[in-house]
Amino acid sequence: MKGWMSKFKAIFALVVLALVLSGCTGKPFLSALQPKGEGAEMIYDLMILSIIIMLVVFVVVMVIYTFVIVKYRQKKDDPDFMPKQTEGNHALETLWTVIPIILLLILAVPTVQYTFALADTSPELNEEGEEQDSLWVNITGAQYWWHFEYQDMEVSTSQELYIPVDRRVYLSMGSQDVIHSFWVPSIDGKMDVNPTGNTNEMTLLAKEEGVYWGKCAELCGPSHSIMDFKVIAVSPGEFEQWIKDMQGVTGEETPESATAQEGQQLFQDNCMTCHAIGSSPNKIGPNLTNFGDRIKLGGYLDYNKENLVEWIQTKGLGEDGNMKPGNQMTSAPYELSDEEAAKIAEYLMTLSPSGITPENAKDGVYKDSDLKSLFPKEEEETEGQGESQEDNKDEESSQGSDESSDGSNEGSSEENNDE
Amino acid sequence: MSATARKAGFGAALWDYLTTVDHKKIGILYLVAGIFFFILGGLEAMLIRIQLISPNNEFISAQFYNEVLTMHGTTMIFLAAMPLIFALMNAVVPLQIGARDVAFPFVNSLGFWLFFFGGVMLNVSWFVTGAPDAGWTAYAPLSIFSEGHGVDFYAIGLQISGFGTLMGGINFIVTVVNMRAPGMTYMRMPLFTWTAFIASVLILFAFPALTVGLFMLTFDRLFGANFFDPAMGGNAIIWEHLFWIFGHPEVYILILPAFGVFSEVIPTFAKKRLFGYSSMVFATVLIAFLGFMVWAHHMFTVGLGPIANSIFAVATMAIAVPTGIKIFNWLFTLWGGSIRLTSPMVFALGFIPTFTIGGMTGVMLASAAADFQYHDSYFVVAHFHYVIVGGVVLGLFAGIIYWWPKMFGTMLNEKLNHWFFWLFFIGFHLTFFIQHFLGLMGMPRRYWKFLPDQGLDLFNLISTIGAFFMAVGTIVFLYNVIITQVKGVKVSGDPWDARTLEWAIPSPPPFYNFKQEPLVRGLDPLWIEKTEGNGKIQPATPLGDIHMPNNSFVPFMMSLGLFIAGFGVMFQGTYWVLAVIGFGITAGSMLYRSFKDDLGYHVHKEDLEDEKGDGSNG
Amino acid sequence: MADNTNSNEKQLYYRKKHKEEMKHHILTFAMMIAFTLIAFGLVIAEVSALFTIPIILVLAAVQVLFQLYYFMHMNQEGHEMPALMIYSGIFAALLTVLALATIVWW
Amino acid sequence: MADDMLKSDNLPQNPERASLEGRNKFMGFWFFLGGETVLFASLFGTYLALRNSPAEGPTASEIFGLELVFIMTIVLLTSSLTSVYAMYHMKNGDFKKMQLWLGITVALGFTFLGFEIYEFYHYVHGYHFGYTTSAFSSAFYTLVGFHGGHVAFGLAWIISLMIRNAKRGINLYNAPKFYIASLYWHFIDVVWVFIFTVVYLMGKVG
Ligand code: HEA
Ligand code: HEA
Ligand SMILES: [Cu+2]
Repeated sequence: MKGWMSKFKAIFALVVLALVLSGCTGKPFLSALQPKGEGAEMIYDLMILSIIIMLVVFVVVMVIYTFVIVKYRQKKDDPDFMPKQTEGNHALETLWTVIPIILLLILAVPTVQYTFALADTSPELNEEGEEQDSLWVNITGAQYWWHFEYQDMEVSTSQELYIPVDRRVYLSMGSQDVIHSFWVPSIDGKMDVNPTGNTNEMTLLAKEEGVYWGKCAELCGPSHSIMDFKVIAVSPGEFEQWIKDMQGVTGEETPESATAQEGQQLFQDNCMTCHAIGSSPNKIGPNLTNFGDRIKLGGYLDYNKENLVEWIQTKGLGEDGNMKPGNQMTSAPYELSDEEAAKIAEYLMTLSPSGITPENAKDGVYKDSDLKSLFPKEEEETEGQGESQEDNKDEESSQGSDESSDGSNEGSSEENNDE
Repeated sequence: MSATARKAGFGAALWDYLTTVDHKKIGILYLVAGIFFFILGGLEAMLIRIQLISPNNEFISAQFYNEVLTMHGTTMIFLAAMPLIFALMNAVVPLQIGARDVAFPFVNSLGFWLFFFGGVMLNVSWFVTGAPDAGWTAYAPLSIFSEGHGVDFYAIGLQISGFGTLMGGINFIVTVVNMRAPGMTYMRMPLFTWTAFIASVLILFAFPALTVGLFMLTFDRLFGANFFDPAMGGNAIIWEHLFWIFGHPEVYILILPAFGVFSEVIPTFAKKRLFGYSSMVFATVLIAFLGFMVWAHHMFTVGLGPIANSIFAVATMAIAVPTGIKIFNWLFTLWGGSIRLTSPMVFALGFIPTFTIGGMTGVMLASAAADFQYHDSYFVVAHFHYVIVGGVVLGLFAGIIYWWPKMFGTMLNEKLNHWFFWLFFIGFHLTFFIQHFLGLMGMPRRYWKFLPDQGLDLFNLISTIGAFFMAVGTIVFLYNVIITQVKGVKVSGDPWDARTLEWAIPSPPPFYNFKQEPLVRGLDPLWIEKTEGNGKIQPATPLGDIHMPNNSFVPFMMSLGLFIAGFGVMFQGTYWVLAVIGFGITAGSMLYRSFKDDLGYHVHKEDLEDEKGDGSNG
Repeated sequence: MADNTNSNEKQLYYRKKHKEEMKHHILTFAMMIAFTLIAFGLVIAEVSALFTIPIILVLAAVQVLFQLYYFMHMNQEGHEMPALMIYSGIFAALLTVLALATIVWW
Repeated sequence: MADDMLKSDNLPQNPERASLEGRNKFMGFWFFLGGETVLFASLFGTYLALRNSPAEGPTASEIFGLELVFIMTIVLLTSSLTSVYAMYHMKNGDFKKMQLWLGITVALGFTFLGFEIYEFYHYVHGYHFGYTTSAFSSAFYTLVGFHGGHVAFGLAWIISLMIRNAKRGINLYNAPKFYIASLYWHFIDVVWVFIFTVVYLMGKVG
């Protein structure tokens, strides 16, 4: 089977190339048609196999179809032509029963294989055949954000999941409210995130460093379509560094600038019932430990202070605000004045405990214009203008984390590999 | 003066339709209601497509989008496709088997009014606290936490219309089992009757699961039960199972009668008998049987585990085999025929490649591992519109156009029908073909908006443009209907030179259908008489009195009662009064019905002899 | 409907036949009571669950067949279609129960 | 012919299936029962899925008492037999006896229903086991309650048939109605057989 499979694959690669040229395969950080992970690659193979089978079927049907329509139209000169009233034909009927069965078997066998393979969450074995320690992350879905907790590591974060590249990460998923579904199309297929009682497990293995876009794929309320998250695949060394940096955070660190300090006070008075900084089990709202490193705000908005202030002040629940419709973030923040919100925003944007930021991961996959959409922050900086750029600088220097300023320079991941 | 006369005429006609138990008139009721809801659902689809015309669009709000999306799916499936299928079944099945009417004319009318009031109930939600917003699948616990009364309207509205459907289903099974004319053996039944029969069987066994699911949803939301609430030990997955145990057979309930339509249209216009009749029947039964064992293919990503996923994957794929048998049988019916490209035929020919694509993407979805990528993405949206619009809707329109002369005695304009077809067909492929790619490129379904710079802009735009083509096509059809009925040119009983029994009587048929029970001498009885006999169906019985059921207003009242009661149950508090009143009306109507003998009346032999025409067509 | 001359004889014949049937019915009833007793007995005697559950399920199934075939006359002619539909219903029912009882929690 | 339908002498062997209307009712009702099978299966399935989810409330083995259930079972089984008796007399054209046995059936039905209400009352007040207590309680009351609702509906049905036809005896018009009502009653019994087995006995066994 492998032999002819590869031949077909070659042909198909050409077809795919043609599609790429015509823009039919989407963006590399989002598209299932440009697999960058173990699961996505397996599934891609299966897709191609099935498409080939379907094309065979379709061609057969279309050939007969075109032939009969062209050939057997009523003749103008002989409208009374009486066709033979055929009852059927056993040989033919057997033929089109048996051939589809064979085609389906060809599809069914790898389907079953892959279904089992993708469901396998047993620990990996090393060369001696011993079980290795697995990296487990607990994922909690909530309306409308994602909580990530690294098991036995005392590290929690939300919205942006850091994983080491080329290592299988084990995910254990549950929801604290309705059903969500965890989907990073370019790395792997999706898995539902069920409420209590039905915990799901899956593995995630990214083959290239990079930032990958994740989507919630199960209708979960008004903000379903903007419940985006990212998976940031970094080198194993960077990953370890990141974990270390994250473990160091207590939430009590004082930021440098005075406004940020005021912001911190306000944050602690108003926001801590729902949000946490530093390792914590999931709360009502997202964990903000490394909020300063986020690529997107609220999962999907451009990361800048204006948006953040608006976010803090927008009502979600009960109102039709289009920024975060149906969002549960409610109560206290709405008594905040513009100034106070701005201070909190200022503080939050300083939260950057680690030099390992999404920027480090960028040169895995995206070298083209995709960068722009992913990193508006950086775009502004390279163009050397805008307030938010200053905010960024501020935040980075005030945090005093040595690597973070590197993070804003293109292609500097190399330098950050200091284990 | 003439105005008052017309008014009285209108009032009488209205009363006639409110009380009718005649299958032909009930068919027309279903048709009108179905087309109304189809336009409503279509307008909702247009809202969806306009919202998705460009990235970050804020044409409608997120909450409203979810309501529109839910109502689009629910309306199209339950209030447009189902009743249109019932419209054709009512108009055609009794005629095709040479029956006087359906087995339970009273229940038939009850079925319609239940469906109708259920549909109205669902749509009342727009004006009261907002429409349901949890998707047509109403997955718990989202549907339980959903605020307002939207989901209550969904649960109670569908419950009421579901009862109607169930009754309709039983009615048609009994009709086919008990009321076939002499000589009409099972294996001589036209395929449309066969598929209507099998679809009814599916209704019988699929709808109870929905009934129970909806009851539990209602109890959870309104009476504090805990079926789906994880905090109280409930389990949301139960809803998914119950919904799909119903939901998957439901899609075959929709498609099988469409298959039936094509199996009538293709032989008629290819001037050939259906190729492989018995394997067509066999395939229909097999699809129905397998259809009950595959529901979990909608739940591959739920986490049922690889064993369950594999079993359901393979079972699902198996359905491609009987369906393939059908496709090839149609192709070989065309083979060697003499094809006339009338508008129903064009719809049938448009259906074949379209449905094949939809079926093929279905098989791709059935590949469980690969479905981890496809699931809940626009790939699925593309799949089911290919099978539903490309299969069911094309089938319904083919059937409506084909049987229009039989139902109304007039002929739709062929040229306009062709325009309708091409606009709709091209628009359809523009809208949905491209959605396969959108899905694979990472666009999940049920998304109120998509973001810029994700490579999704162009295809969404094209898709929206396609939808406008479909809308224009539909408008052409509506225009056609109106001018045809205004002109009102009458046609003969057999305008298409067709093959089956229904074409042997005048169009529209007299209210008692066949004057004498027809004698069926084989498959395609009219064709047999045309080629081997004198072109007329022979009677099986001498002319005698005809027993007819009485009209009744009771079905309307029973349904109205449930409709009113629904509001009481929903709003509770002082509104419980409504529940008491409503259930009172329903129970009272039922008692009235059972205490008053309804023996029907007779059309006398002498009157029949006076009638013009001999009940068969020359 | 029935021919008048023969009707009395027929009536008598049918009565006899009905009596015969009634005897079966009473026998059936006795068996059903017995099965019920056994089922309750097993549970009250606290015989191991592994043994009890299959047995009481089988007893229930047999009771149901008794009801269907004797009390509801499915053994008489003219019941082919009802039997077909009941068995189809039982098939769908078994699938439903099986699924809900096994693949809902994991 | 219409008037023939109301004559009550000279009934054929199977009066319930002698007319087309009767045959239709007979068939249609059987098919309906096929659908009811799936309806109850869905309820049973749900119950099986939730029977071990008592949340904070009591569990099955804590509350179920077998004595009452046993009596209820016997009552309902007996009512099945008495309704067979009623049909026996219908086929023999003996209207009075049919009414008598139907009356007994109804009485047994009410007894059953009374016990059931008592049982529910007892659970709610004795064990604080209400409808909203837990997923298990909801599933239990819904399944058993649906059955109870069927019993209640069956009683109303049979009683109205008895009253309506009290003065006119059996004929081709009402024989099918009586017959399908008795089919319905048997079906209720069929469901109960599974309820006492799956809910109560299996609940006790654990
Ligand atoms: C009329 C409606 C209809 C029909 C007929 C079908 C037909 C089929 N459907 Fe579809 N389906 C839907 C309506 C329908 N579906 C809807 C509405 C949904 C989404 C619901 C929701 O989530 O909202 C859905 C979703 C859906 C899913 C779930 C996807 C997901 O959510 O992840 C799957 C997965 O297996 C599936 C499979 C199939 C298959 C295998 C068939 C088969 O029956 C198709 C068989 C036909 C052919 C294969 C073509 C002809 C055959 C040949 C020419 C022979 C040779 C072919 C081969 C060898 C391949 N469908
Ligand atoms: C029978 C079923 C059916 C039919 C016919 C259709 C028809 C159409 N559907 Fe629908 N669709 C569903 C069933 C159906 N759909 C279901 C079940 C869902 C899933 C819902 C869910 O997720 O819960 C869905 C979801 C769905 C989506 C996905 C939404 C999302 O996931 O966010 C989209 C998006 O493009 C869409 C589009 C369309 C379009 C453009 C049509 C077109 O074919 C419609 C064409 C018809 C018209 C355009 C009629 C318009 C008529 C007029 C305008 C006449 C003017 C008026 C007068 C003259 C008075 N549908
Ligand atoms: Cu399906």
